[in-house]
Amino acid sequence: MTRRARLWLLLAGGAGLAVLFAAACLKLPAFGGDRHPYGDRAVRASLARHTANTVSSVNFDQRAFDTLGEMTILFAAVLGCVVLLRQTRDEHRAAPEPAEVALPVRRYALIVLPVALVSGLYVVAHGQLSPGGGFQGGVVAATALHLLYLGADYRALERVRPVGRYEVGDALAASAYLVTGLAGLIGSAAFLANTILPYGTFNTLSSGGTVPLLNAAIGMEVACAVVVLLARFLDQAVEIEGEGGS
Amino acid sequence: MSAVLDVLPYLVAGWVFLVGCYGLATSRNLIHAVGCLSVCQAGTYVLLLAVGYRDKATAPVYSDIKPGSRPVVDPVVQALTLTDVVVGATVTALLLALVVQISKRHDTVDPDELSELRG
Amino acid sequence: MADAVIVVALLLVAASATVAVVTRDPVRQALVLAVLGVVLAVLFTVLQAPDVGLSQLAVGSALTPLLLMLTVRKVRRRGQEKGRGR
Amino acid sequence: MNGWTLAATVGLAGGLGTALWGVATGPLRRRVVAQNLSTALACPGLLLLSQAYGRPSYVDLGLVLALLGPVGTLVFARLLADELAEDPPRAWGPTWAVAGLGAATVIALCVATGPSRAMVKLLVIGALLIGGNVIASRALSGGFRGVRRG
Repeated sequence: MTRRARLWLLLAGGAGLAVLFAAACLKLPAFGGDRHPYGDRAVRASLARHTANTVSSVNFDQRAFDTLGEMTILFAAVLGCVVLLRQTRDEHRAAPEPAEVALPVRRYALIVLPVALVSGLYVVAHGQLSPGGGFQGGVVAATALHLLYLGADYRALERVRPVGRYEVGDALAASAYLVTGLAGLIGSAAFLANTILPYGTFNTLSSGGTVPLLNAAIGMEVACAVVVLLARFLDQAVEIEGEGGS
Repeated sequence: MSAVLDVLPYLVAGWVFLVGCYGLATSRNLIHAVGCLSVCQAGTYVLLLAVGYRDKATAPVYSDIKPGSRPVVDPVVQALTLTDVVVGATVTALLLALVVQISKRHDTVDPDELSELRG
Repeated sequence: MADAVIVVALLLVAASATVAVVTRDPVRQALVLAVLGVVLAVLFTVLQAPDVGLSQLAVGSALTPLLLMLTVRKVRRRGQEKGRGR
Repeated sequence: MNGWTLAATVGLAGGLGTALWGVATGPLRRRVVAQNLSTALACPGLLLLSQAYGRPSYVDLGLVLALLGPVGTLVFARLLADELAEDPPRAWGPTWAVAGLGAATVIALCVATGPSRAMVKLLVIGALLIGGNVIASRALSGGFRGVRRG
């Protein structure tokens, strides 16, 4: 198909979609309406189980099975990246050269690295209380680690980041989620049911039954997944060279 | 003002999605196309959150307010969106890995040149 | 009148999404996408979704730009290697 | 509607609008500076919104942005070091102006909060934000000159 024909096809399809979508919007309940039956029920269920952050309660309690699916997508995406970006036979590794980074930038990276790691852990740990959770905190902690690449050089990062262990950590976190789910089957409840642990005192770290456990498992999984992903991309961009390379 | 605001968020979501689709179809560089796909995703986030919003309400997080003291917005759509954001990023990573692979195999990241290669 | 901030955030999102699409160079697009991520986080905050805002900030401010820039670097380096090989 | 909401609306509309304009047009050196300033402007906006909505827990967003925003700029500074070395950005004026705006916002919020743990958190965010953006600006104007490959 020529570019021109493709553009016309796109315009026709886009115009059709735009018209139908606008017509649908006019019939939708107005923005900011007061009727949210699912939301009201989710909030009630969350408060009944002493989880202060109802969004975490929806993710890790009421729709924990759905989150299992999301986690599987994450796992599969990482697996795909690892396979796609592996070193092939016609490529070789060139050792990364040391980099001279301006001193203030280097110092900043070394100071902020621990602060960002602790913030990531804080966001994971308070997932069932204040905004945050495993998904967000895991990304923050994993990004923090890469300040070593930005502030120093790639060799510094490679020293503190044995990729193999993070791959194992990823798999362990995924299985921890499954095991916590299977534990729900004890006591004749359902898979991933939040019945095995006491709900605890409202608005404390140990409240919410299995929510903090699943939250921590997701935090570990996301952090390991992001580290493994970025490791593959960094390897490709910095170390691995094709045959034509020097 | 309020009549406009009743539908504006939905229309913005639709616009963001469509403009992302336009970029995807006309892109001359696969990395740019992946960026456009993440713009499309942003449209879905806006739509989901707009559906769950409630006037004069606050976030359904009770770490610093008393339950029942203020109306809250819908937590279900927020839970859907927040997992989507992180999973979307890893899917972006997978697509970028494919782009790297394509550039290795075919020495180009222009989708038009790629289809010429095949034909 | 509290709706004004929602309207502002929505218009910023629409504008930055449009700019991100019409910026054809992947490096410059990555810069616009980083700004789009921040603007989206602001929109999510005014829509009272701080959890989603955090998610967007964590992903959009550093992770996505890093992935995009590393891919650009890899693709460009291959181009240079090929150029030298010939 | 209160003063905090008004300040946040005006700041976000003006600040992010300008940053978007800067990142959409002009040479690369202007775009990277605009990207850096967009995080430096959005963070005070998020803190103001937290105060406007009366929700101290929203401050976490400001914390994460103050930490990761400069990291994002460092990514660009590092991976675009070659391009930026040819045409280095000179933007200390806007950088310090935005840093001053951030400091003023944090101080105003601290006064409104009063001495407490929340105030300590605000001060930490302010320090991270201003330090981070000044360092990111430094990194853009030649902080990675010694980086050739890797």
